[in-house]
Amino acid sequence: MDMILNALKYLAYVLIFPGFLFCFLSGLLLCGIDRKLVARMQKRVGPPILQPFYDFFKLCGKETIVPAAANKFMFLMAPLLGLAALVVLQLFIPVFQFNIPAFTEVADVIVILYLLLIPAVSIILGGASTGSPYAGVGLSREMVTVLACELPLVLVLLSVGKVVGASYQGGICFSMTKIVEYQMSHGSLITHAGLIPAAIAFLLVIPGETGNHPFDAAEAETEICEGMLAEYSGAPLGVFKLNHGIKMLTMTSLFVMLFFGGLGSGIESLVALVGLTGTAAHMVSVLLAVLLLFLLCVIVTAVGISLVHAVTARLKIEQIFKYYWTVVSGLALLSLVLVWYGL
Amino acid sequence: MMTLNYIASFFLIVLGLYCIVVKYNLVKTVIGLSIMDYGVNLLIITIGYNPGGTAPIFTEGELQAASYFVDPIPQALTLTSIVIGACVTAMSLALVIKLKEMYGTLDTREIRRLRG
Amino acid sequence: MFKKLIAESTGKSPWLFHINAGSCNGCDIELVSVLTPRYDAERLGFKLTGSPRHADIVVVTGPVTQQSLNRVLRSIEQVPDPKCIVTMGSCPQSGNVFRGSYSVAGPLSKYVHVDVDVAGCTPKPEAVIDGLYLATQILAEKRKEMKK
Amino acid sequence: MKYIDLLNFLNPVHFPIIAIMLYFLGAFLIVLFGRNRIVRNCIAFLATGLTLTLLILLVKPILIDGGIIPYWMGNRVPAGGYAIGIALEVDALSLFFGLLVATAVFVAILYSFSYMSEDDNEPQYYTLFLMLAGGVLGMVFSGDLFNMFIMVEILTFAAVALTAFRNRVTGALEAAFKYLVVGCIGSTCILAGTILLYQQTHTLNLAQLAYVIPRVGGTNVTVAFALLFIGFCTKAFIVPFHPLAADAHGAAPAPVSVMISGVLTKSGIYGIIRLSFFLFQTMNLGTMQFWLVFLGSVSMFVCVTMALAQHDFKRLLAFHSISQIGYVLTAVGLATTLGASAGLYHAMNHTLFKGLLFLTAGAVLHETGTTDLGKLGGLSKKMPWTTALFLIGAASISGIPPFNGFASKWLIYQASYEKAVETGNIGFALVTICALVTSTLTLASFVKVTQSVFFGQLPKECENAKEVSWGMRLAMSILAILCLVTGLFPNAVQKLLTIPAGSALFNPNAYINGMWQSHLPETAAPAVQTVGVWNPTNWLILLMIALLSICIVAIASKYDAVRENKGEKVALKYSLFYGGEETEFSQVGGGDLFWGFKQNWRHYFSFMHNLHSGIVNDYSLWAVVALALAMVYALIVL
Amino acid sequence: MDFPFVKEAISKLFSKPSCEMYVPDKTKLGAPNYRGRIVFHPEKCINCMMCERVCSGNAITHVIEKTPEGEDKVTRTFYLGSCTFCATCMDFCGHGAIEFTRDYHMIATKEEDLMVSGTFIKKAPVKKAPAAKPAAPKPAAAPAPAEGGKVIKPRDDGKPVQVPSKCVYCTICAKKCPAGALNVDRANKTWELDEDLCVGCGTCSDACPKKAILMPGDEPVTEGAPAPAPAPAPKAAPAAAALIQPRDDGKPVQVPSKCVYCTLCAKKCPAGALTVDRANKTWELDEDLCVGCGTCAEACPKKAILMPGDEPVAADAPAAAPAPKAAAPAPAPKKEEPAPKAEEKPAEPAKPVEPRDDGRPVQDPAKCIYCTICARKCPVGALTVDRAAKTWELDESMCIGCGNCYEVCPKKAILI
Repeated sequence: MDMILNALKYLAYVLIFPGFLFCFLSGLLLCGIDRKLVARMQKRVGPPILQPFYDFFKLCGKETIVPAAANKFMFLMAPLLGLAALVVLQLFIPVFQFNIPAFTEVADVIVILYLLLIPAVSIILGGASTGSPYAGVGLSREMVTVLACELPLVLVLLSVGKVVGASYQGGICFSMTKIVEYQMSHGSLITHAGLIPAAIAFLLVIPGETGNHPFDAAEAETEICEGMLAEYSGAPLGVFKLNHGIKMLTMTSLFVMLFFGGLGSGIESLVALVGLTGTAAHMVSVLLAVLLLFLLCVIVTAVGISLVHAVTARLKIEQIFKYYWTVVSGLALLSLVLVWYGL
Repeated sequence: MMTLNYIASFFLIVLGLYCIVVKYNLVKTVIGLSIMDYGVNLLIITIGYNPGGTAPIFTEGELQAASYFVDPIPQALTLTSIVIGACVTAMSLALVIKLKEMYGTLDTREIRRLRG
Repeated sequence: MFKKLIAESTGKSPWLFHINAGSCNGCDIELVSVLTPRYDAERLGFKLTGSPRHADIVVVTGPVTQQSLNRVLRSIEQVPDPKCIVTMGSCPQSGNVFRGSYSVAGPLSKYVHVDVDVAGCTPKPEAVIDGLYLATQILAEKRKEMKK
Repeated sequence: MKYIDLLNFLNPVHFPIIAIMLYFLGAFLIVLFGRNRIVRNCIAFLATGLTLTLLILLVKPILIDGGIIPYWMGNRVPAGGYAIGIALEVDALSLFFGLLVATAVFVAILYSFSYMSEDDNEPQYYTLFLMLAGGVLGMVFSGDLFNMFIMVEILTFAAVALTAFRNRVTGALEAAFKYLVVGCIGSTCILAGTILLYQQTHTLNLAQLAYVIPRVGGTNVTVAFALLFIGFCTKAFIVPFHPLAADAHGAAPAPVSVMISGVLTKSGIYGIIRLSFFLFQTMNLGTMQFWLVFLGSVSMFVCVTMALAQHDFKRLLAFHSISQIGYVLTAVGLATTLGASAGLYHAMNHTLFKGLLFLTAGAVLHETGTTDLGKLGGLSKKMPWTTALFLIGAASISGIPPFNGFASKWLIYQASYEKAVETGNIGFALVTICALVTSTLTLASFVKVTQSVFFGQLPKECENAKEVSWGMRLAMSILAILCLVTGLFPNAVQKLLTIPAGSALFNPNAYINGMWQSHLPETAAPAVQTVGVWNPTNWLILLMIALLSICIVAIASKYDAVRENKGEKVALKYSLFYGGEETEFSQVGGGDLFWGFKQNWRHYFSFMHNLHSGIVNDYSLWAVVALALAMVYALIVL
Repeated sequence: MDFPFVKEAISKLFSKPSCEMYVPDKTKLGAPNYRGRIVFHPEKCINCMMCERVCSGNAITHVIEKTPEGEDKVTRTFYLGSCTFCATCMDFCGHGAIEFTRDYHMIATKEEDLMVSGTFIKKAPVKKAPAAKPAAPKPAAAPAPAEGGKVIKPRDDGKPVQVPSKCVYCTICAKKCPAGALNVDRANKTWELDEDLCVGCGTCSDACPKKAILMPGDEPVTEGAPAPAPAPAPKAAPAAAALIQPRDDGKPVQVPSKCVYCTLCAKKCPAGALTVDRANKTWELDEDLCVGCGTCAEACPKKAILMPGDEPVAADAPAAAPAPKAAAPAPAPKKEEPAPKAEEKPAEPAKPVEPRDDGRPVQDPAKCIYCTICARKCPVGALTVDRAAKTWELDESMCIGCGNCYEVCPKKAILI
């Protein structure tokens, strides 16, 4: 009986709260907020905030055409695989001090770094399975973008691991839970002088990793017909758009947890101050933590994605690569060196 | 006298390597391999040689603690090594014949379809 | 509920695919101007897509030249249902000043069913918004019919 | 001498020699009775299968119980402190490599049955193949430096002959010749090193050498170390010997490629480990660690970039092979237990996934007659099994969870970064970064292969391709399943295989004791502890739950209600979108991909392209220069 | 890499969007002078086909049905889906039957929605002409021609008739004829009408500077009477000795004191008989070429050209005396008075209008004749000129300062 209840509980975790439903709602909402913000920054009114939801449901209602040249199974499964991988990935990212140990202890930051490849691989496979030449060009660019983002991301994570590891045995620490724990007691990592360049670098990596403007050469709709998505229609396309939204959520919440993880430390005492105790207090503080996380995600989106989108024009693919491997990696490397020599 | 042997073997090895590196003819490359092999063989024999030692062939009871003889192990090794050297030469010459058939030349600078 | 959501959303997120069938570029520029901050069609959910597979509304400009005819028809055919075809400007509706030229394959309506004509040479951006708006309504209806 | 008890064969003590002899016996029998196809296949199957079984039976006493099996040929037990006879000694490390060899050989033989069925001279092929296998196994089990040399020569000859086996293929002879020349330089180095050691120590037994050398020292020994090191590097194709591997793989039949990459390179790695951890016990010196880690990092990076620039399937795989060997060398060179076990883990994974990839490449070659990325495309519809298996292999090698490549690479990152933090040396952190970036570059080049060979458009020439036979599929599937299993249960694999083998590296005295029944103090290797957390099974269960539930939701909402093309002729609606153009052949693949990356690195790439000139003299020169450098370095630091 | 516009983007985030929140609205109209949906006034149409001929998009078609009475029932259709909205048809329509509205809502789901059509019954030539219209004016006009010799009556089939006595064979009518039905030879003084081609549109009559073409409905003219003009001549004679008399051979005379050498006359002269040099202030008439059509006199903004029938003008001073007869005497004489010594110099307006410094045009009300040319030529439709109300308005928000109006203004009444 207990086991069944437990199983149901974990199923609920996967499907509802940090899992699928939450990802679906907040991912698309984040996407909508981003679109709205970009529009406002360009002095436009912009679409309604719920526009991504409309888009998603509309696409669900459309006909799904499988091109004759495509590999049907791969074509249909690729978006679902990406979605599942992203949902599971989101489970691994703790919400401040509130995490589900069974999930967050499964993986560390390096693992998350690799799990982030799965959605990219899924979109690449999906695109490639159609055999479209646009997909060919698109996947090549997507891969180069992933490659470009990898180096700075690695450097940032290594710097973080070094800083946090100082208080743990072994000298390095990549566990997400421990990183957040460390911030609870030592203050957010952003206050660590040596990590400020790393935080900036990570912020700059976010749009590249999510494939947002101006690093969306892989899905340039005006030149290569949205690249890998060129042959997708209907619901699978909708799922890919959903994946994009969830990836934004994942990247931004990863950023928040890595650099602002200490902000949630006050929540529990705040709730206690109000006078709540027991389960109710826990529920309320979790709710507050989620809200805080989402708010921070929105702010990170506004700064890291929307602002960058609004003020730049799309880069060419070799410029993206050059940019990430020089400017952003330089920042991250600076951070690593600073951290290494004790700043 | 032993020093001369060492110098000679070193000279042979270097000569073989020089031949392999500098000569652009396949047959000369094979010759270089052989020379290098001989150099090593000479080295082995020299190492096993004890000045004034007898041949390490004894019948039962002949062998005494004071017997002064040449180390037999390097000689055994040399035999093996010579056999292997002959194999190398045979095999590479077979390949050279086939290469000449296929490419029509023995110049290594023209036998470079696999590159980059 | 899912079906209701779909029905609700169909009219709210029309994505455009723009085909230039030999246009003089006048209409093309006006179509883009619809998306500029002044008119900002995105606030109505309009979005230009790069691939016909993503589109709901196909906007055709230009007199459909012989060279472009097959390509236009192929692209239109590849749009998933429900779809809506909008001709923009006089050219695709009649050939306009190019009518009767040996290189013009004639009005688009000869080949496919055209849902909305937006007349003008070129139409004002406002008129384009009018036409696209009408197209979204047609789209929602088509979606209902498709369900049946 | 002794009454031979038939039952005595069942004593595990005899298993190693029986295993080696089975291969050679098989080779011999095939020469005799190999005319008949069935007989030939049976002999090959039995020889390889039995060997594998025997080695698996050895897992219990050696890997789990930590025993060491010495074996003196002809029961010539050493007397008077000198080992004259030929000896085998199987410790955890040897057995680990032996298992890899046996598995790879078994699978490759299974694959060969159908793959090679259209070639002439089949008996010779199997003979050479089993000779190669026996050579490697003999080298790995050998307890004698000179025997190692003999086995190295046997395997080099067999490999050269197998490379040139399909001599009508472009470049086969050329590759074989280059391999022969540079390989002989390497063998000669090993021989010269052996003899220099003999001069100093008057013994060839590995255990005795391991005991004597640290106590003797001297210039001769140092020079011998450099010679042996370069010799084994030649066998492992470490940079600067990597062009040989690339050439050989490109021309050799697929199962031979599996042998060269999965088995032959391992023998080189084994040699390097034996040399530096046991014979010379140099691995606690920071300078030697630097040397190995530097070579490994350079190998992994240079080869992966070279692979990106390739446009031949097998040649690309060959460069990747060396890149992965670079990982192994780097990890082993860290000289921590974690590093060593991670390195060995990766060596195992490398055998599995690289074997799988070479087999799929062979399947493609078998069906289409080419491996040129520019001429292939769209095979996923024709060869779905091969495609799926290839994707598993590609995911493994690129380190996509939950396949095995990730598990071992992840350990390598941990090990190198831990080492970096431990020593405070930022150089090791750079190694971590290099390894991580290399991993992504690997993914990139496999995306390139995926797109160029299996996806994209089907060229006219490939339209007759069909799925390969069951035999080949079976062989590939075995490796694919092993890839998944070793990736899903990294803890079990570590506990069972790699940690015992890795710990053996730090306990050379046990090796000496095992051989000589001496009682040197044994040092227990420090326990392996990882700071990271990664539990692929849990992750996979979560992923499966998520995927399943998403699929259920999707199917419930008619996600799979798709429109498909009915009938033979492709309707307009289902043809691809070419910007409105009619269907035309416009495959994007081969060298055209990753322009954005190559553009930024164009000087590097053109430099590398010019460097790999394809002239045998140049490669020999590299070997000589490497030898000189190694000698100078060894003389300076040792 | 740098990110420009960051500041701008953030400031825009907190400012009002610049969108026109346009939602489909049938009542909205385009900008002034926007050429939108065509409105056809069938009652004004005379079926001259001019519009169809000039239409580049073949958007205008017609169907003719015979009514039981034998009349032509013409249905003219404008297909907006083929229209380029160039307004050439409107310009060419002599009768204002085509109108472009500011309605841009030309959205249709069916082709028929884009059709603008009108049906009218073309006046049957036999019955209508004598019966309906000319009947009334005829008695009134009758007395005049009675005195003369031959009375030339308008034809009753809707086609033009020449009044040879008035005609100066300037060929303008032939040039304007949309159907090319007129053939005028100036040298031989012939005027021929190709009856088959003529559609009876009346363009020639409208264009004739001498009113020498009669259309149905016009009053008949008595041939031979040399126009009623000569009569006033003696009346003006005693005014001054040094008068410049109009010539009596029907050709123009310049009044140098008034002439500003604007070359307008030369430009307007259909025969190209005038050569005016603004720099050297010369005005020359090629007597051989001149057809005496009087276009120059009409075109002259200063009334500095006298035609037969005009009153003589004092050579040196702009006489105040002829005021009573002068066409537009009001502003000019007043300004001339204080500066009589300025013999050659044309009058400058007393209160000069300063050009604006923002590149936009300014009207000089004194010069403006409200001809609307500027409004029509304005590429952005920034000008609104009403001839009847004599208003000239500039929409500053639309004006782009191109100077087109300045260039086209015949009166140079626009300053830039």
